[in-house]
Amino acid sequence: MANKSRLHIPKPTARPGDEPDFSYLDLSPAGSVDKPPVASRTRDIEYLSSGLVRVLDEEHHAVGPWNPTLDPSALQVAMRWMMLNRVFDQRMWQIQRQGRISFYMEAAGEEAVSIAQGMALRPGDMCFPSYRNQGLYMYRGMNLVDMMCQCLSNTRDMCKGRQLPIMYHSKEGNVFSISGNLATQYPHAVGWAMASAIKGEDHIAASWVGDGSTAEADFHHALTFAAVYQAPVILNVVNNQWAISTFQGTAGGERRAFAARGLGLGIPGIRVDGNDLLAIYAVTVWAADRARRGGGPTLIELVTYRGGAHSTSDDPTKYRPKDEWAAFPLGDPIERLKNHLIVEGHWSEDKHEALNEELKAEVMAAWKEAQQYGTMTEGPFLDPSTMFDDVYAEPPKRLESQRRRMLDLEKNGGGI
Amino acid sequence: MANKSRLHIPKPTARPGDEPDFSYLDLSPAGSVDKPPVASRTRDIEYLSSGLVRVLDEEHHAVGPWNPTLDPSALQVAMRWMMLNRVFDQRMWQIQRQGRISFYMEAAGEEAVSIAQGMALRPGDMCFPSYRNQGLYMYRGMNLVDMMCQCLSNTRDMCKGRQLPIMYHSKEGNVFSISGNLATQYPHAVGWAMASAIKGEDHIAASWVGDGSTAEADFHHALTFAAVYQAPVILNVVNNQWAISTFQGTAGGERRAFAARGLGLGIPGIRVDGNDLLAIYAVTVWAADRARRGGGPTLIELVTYRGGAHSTSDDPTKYRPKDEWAAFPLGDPIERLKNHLIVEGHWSEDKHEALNEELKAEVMAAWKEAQQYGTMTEGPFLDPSTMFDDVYAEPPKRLESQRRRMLDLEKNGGGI
Amino acid sequence: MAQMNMIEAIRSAMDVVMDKDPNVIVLGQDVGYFGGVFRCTDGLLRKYGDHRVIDAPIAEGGIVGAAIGMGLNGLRPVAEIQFADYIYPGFDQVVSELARIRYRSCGEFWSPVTIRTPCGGGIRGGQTHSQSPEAIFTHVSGIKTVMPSNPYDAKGLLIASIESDDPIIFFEPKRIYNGPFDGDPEKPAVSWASHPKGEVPEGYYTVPIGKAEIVRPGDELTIVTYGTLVHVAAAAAEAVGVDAEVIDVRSLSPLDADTLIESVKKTGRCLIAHEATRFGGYGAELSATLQRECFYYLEAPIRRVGGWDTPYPHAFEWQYFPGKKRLAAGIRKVMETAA
Amino acid sequence: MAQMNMIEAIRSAMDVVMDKDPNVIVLGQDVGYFGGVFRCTDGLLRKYGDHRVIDAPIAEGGIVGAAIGMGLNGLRPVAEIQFADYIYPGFDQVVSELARIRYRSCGEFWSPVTIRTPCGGGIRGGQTHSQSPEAIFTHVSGIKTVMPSNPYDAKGLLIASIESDDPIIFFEPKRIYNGPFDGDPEKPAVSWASHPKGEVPEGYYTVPIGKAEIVRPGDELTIVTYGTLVHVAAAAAEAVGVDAEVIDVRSLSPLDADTLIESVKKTGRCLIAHEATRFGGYGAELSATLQRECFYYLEAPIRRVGGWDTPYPHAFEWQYFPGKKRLAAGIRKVMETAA
Ligand SMILES: Cc1ncc(C[n+]2csc(CCOP(=O)(O)OP(=O)(O)O)c2C)c(N)n1
Ligand SMILES: Cc1ncc(C[n+]2csc(CCOP(=O)(O)OP(=O)(O)O)c2C)c(N)n1
Ligand SMILES: [Mg+2]
Ligand SMILES: [Mg+2]
Repeated sequence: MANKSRLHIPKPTARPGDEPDFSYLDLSPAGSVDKPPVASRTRDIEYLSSGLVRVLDEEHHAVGPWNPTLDPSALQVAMRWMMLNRVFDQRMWQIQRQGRISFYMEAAGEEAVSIAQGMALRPGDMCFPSYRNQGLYMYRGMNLVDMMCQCLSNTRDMCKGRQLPIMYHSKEGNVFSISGNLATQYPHAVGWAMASAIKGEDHIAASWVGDGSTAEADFHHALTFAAVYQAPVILNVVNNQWAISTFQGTAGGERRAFAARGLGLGIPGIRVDGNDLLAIYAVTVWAADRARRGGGPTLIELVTYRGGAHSTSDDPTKYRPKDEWAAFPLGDPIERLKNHLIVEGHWSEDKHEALNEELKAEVMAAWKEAQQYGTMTEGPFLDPSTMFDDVYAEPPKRLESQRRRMLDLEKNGGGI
Repeated sequence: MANKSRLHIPKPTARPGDEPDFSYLDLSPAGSVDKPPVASRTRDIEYLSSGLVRVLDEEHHAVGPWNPTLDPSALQVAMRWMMLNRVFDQRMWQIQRQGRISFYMEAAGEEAVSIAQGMALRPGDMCFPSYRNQGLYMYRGMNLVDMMCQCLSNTRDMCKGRQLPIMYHSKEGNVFSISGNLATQYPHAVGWAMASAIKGEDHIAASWVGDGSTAEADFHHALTFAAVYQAPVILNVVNNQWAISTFQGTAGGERRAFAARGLGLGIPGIRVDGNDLLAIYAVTVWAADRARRGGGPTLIELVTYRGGAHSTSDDPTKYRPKDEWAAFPLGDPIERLKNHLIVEGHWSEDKHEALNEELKAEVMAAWKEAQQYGTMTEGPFLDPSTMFDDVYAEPPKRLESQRRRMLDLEKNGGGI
Repeated sequence: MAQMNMIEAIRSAMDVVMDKDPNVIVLGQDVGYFGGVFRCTDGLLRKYGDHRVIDAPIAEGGIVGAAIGMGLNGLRPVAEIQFADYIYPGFDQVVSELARIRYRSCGEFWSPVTIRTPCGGGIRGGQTHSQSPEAIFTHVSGIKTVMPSNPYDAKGLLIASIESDDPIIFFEPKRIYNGPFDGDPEKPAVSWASHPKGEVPEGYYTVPIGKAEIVRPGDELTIVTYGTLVHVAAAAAEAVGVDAEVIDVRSLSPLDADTLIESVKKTGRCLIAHEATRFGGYGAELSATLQRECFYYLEAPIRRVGGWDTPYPHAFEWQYFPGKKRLAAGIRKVMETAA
Repeated sequence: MAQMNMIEAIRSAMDVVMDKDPNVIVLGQDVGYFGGVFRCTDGLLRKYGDHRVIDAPIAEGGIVGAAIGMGLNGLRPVAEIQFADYIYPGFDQVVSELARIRYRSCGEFWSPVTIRTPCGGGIRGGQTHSQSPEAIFTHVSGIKTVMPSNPYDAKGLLIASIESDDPIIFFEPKRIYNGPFDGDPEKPAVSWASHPKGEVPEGYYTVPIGKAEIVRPGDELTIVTYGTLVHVAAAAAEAVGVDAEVIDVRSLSPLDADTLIESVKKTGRCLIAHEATRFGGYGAELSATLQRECFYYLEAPIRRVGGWDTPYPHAFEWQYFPGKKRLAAGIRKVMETAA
């Protein structure tokens, strides 16, 4: 402790030019964190918020009490989804770079979050994702062509050109619509879960925010309401170490893990290896089970790394070492599951490579198809006057007259 | 744990007609909580957030490591301030009931908070109080006549008739202006403290909110910023068990003490007997010392009871047992200090009674004087056109013309 | 028919819809056991239970956010914000979410939340218990804004609001909860019993959103107003002795421009009055629309009377409040001007 | 004199004031090491250190709240809100605190915070990176609202804002950060180098708050506008071939009504244009004021052109944006009408 009051300015361990340094991360070996009964009291399971639940060990074996012992076939399916997520992102990123869509955000390095949690939830459960959960939409049935059409704002765009690329929504898949404003979905999830309990249904809700977004008011609102009403909800913090240019310490992560944020309200927290699909699956099943049995909310912190840029508008080489991802001690979720399946004898490098090519082809085929519904430069084009739809269920008259004026103006330059 | 998800509705242990029941309160005996060095790491002093720091024991002796061993004379002075706070409130309450001021809020049962913390802070430290901290204004030099004139909105009103009664401010005393919007002062305190550190000064800031107000966004903003920048600030939660008609459980206090709210951010929390002036003084000095030495923020929960109605607009018999205060296990702060001084031989019932009468007279005299500056019904009256002052440092022209129109209208009913 | 004040009418609206539709739930600060600081939800908890009448933490953003989530899951939440001045902490959820979910999801997701909140001054509430922030909400596409001026409309509009699939901010002018108010605080309080709109059916009915009402027909001047000032305007017109047509806008957005335009075309003169701060207030929108549509009919400039462009001061609320005197002066100004 | 774009001019303003006054500090998301997502604070951290250029957590309410506290302790904070669309989570601190502290404490306490925030569309940002919420702030007594339309004004007004003891919301129309824009997205981008207002002194100067500027004198019609639309309006007038007087309001509150009134009295016709949603927009205030003051001079109704009353759609921003074509149509309408 210094001898006078001072302003502490959180600083990441490495900036461009520095050696990556993840020594600040508390890691526990795979299998070392106990798995308590779902019915445990919060105060008895505080250790879950400071340890790190991991299943895959250094030798790629699945070990310890949290091992969900999933079928190899289920893991192969999971593998496929994670790879698809990555291949899709890579393709879309290129497409943005070619100027064919206006914007994109990738989930590189975080694919296990969406896929493992998608697997652990039931179809009737409702998801309130962040913009980096595209894997959830995929896993819950949205097809690639639809996703691409959204990014293209074309005639098949589910958002009718209204939203930025990646801001999907899926009523059918029970995945909510993405907002531009960070963390606003968090209290929605809690309210949805409260309604589920009010109606006596056993569906639960889940939501995701990034480490940076935990500073927003809605994070607090959601935790408070979840704790007060013991809402059946899973609140996930995807700690990928970075917001845009600021690291997780700027969001208050320097002294205590994000998993501990709900403890003061009596919400149990679990810190999990966010690149270990098995561990994520296991803790999510645990939390879902707890919620469904009336045990209330759980906060899960998924420790991972944002492998790519924040978005296509960002250049991370300006603020972090180029090779930081490679040095991240929890590795890459796809590599880790691949190695596990290989050591267990259920996968091979060849199969992996073949699957990768197959997925690339699938994505390319989807892209071909998607473009038939229109691109930014070539038709068919959406009717711009659809922009006046859905502002209201029962629109005011002035919107109709504005629509007419717009059409008029498009046609002959008259009227205002 | 139930077998299906369900909505939990927090319920107070007693409603009107029920026996008061404070069994939910975790109490530790006086002297039983260790006092750690100020330089301790947050993780080593988590116990402070669940225990209850108390100095005055059942026999009215001051015991244990937190005993600040204050001079009897200092305690007599403290006694006087607490009693003055109470006598003042009682008088003003009556005055409101007589319709001579529009509104009032009393601090009955919570006087130790303002007085003990006022004593523990230095004059250069800045206070951001809630509306129940009138004792702070008193202790920091505001005179009774000024306070009464504020409540009267008369010609000597520091607020020039703009603010509800009790919404004081004191630049000279370093006590900020009261806002109607709950908890907004919390981030101000943090920003003020950050500025102090930026300027290299060793003044600290302190702020107060109620248990109910912890649910507001600004509570979270303040904690986050305080933790991130290690601002030299003391954040106090006055847990007087009730918001308006909802009890502290509706704010999330059922499972864990409010003192624990900052632990997830690495902010140490201390839970203290809010009716024990010695204990409050001691923990505040500890936290102030820590802040001044660069140790950053501390969250203090003061466990007390709102002895009176929420405000003169409220009728607590509608929602809680009439005799709940009498059953509150931590008693009355004035009684407790009185008994302590008596057993230590520094006070007597007679002296107490005499002081009480003296204070009543002082308050009555102040009231007489205050009325000379005007009442709601009798002049002198403030010039209403002052309402156009201080909206801006450099007001837009339209305000001047509105002022003229208003005066014109008052005079001869012309112009708009 | 029953006699109701505005509080009773509002309570009755919630009661009627809750009885009819089990998905309607109420949440807010002190709305449950206590029945609301203005008693608008009194008795509802006992009748409908604590899963449908929910005491909320003091977090307006959380209340709106959770209500949105409930609405997404099939409920029809009625959220109370204790004072309109306290809606600001929930502003982001209102503007960025409640108003926008239907649009951004092309109608796949929407949440039919009604936010009830008491507004306006005249109860010595000082600057944070007196505001009328309606203008801020009328500018936001995707939400509707309603403000009744009497018990009959309050009940009918509230039922319509709760049943509407659009999100609605329902402002309740608290000065007239207990009786109409002509702007003179010195006069003894009047109850709704003597007012025709204090007659309120016990059962179900609606007043359509988007319809203004001519509360006093007249030929010489149109006064466009809403909330408490409807009563003040009528009294001021009476006092000045002008044959004014007083229109209660009721639904600020959507606005029933036709009714207003027709009247102004007829009278050729228009005064707009509201309690909110004038600069950038809702009256500006009314004025802009009416001057454009009625330009060739206007015999004098449209004028606005509003609260001064200052916060609402506690001790000087009657100097701040645009009362009878100020409205009368406004009327005279609009009438005096030669065409 | 130097050539600067608006980003450089804004950065230069902060640099100049920070150099002059050690109490000026900058805080916001990504403003420090990174230099801001629009690069407006680039280099300031290196020059002034991490106690004066502070990367903040992602909590707009916290940023405004902490800035207020700093201001109360003698600093002069310049807070950046990354997009104007994200100011809503901090709305309560702006309206209930920043705007009101001086008033409620009768001048004993005040906090001279300047909030800088990029607004407006035209960069394919979709509905939450394109909003122009200025009207909401102009209605709030106690704060001032400024929006420059070029580098010279941006620097001079920002310095004046930071030095002002009043709290100011400083909107930066991001579409013209890099160059003026006449409303035609098909045309190649133009840089500020070719524009007279791209000439910006390196050192200290101010442009006074509360003064509009006639950017193009004319006799037939007054176009009142601000921000990006200043350039669009000038181009539209050119295209239509009308001798329009284009006025850049610059300071929305306080409003320099005199300059506007004088012009409208002279031309007898007025078009108001802004990018924000029209209903309840700031244009309504302009229209209401101008019709009242210029009633007897007006030869045609005042018209407003604005964004449609919908959210700002990503793919149709050029249909949403009130571009040259829409302004031209507006001009024609105002001109056509017989007096
Ligand atoms: C209310 C609000 N403030 C600021 C932003 C701008 N913004 C978009 S993403 C982002 C960083 C978020 O970081 P994090 O929560 O860690 O999520 P990640 O991108 O790492 O997944 C910021 C500041 C925003 N979208 N909304
Ligand atoms: C933003 C806001 N929401 C609601 C209110 C209305 N209100 C005033 S005091 C109060 C209860 C506060 O309870 P608590 O924080 O426990 O403080 P206490 O009165 O017990 O000291 C409420 C709901 C308010 N003033 N501001
Ligand atoms: Mg992140
Ligand atoms: Mg309380």
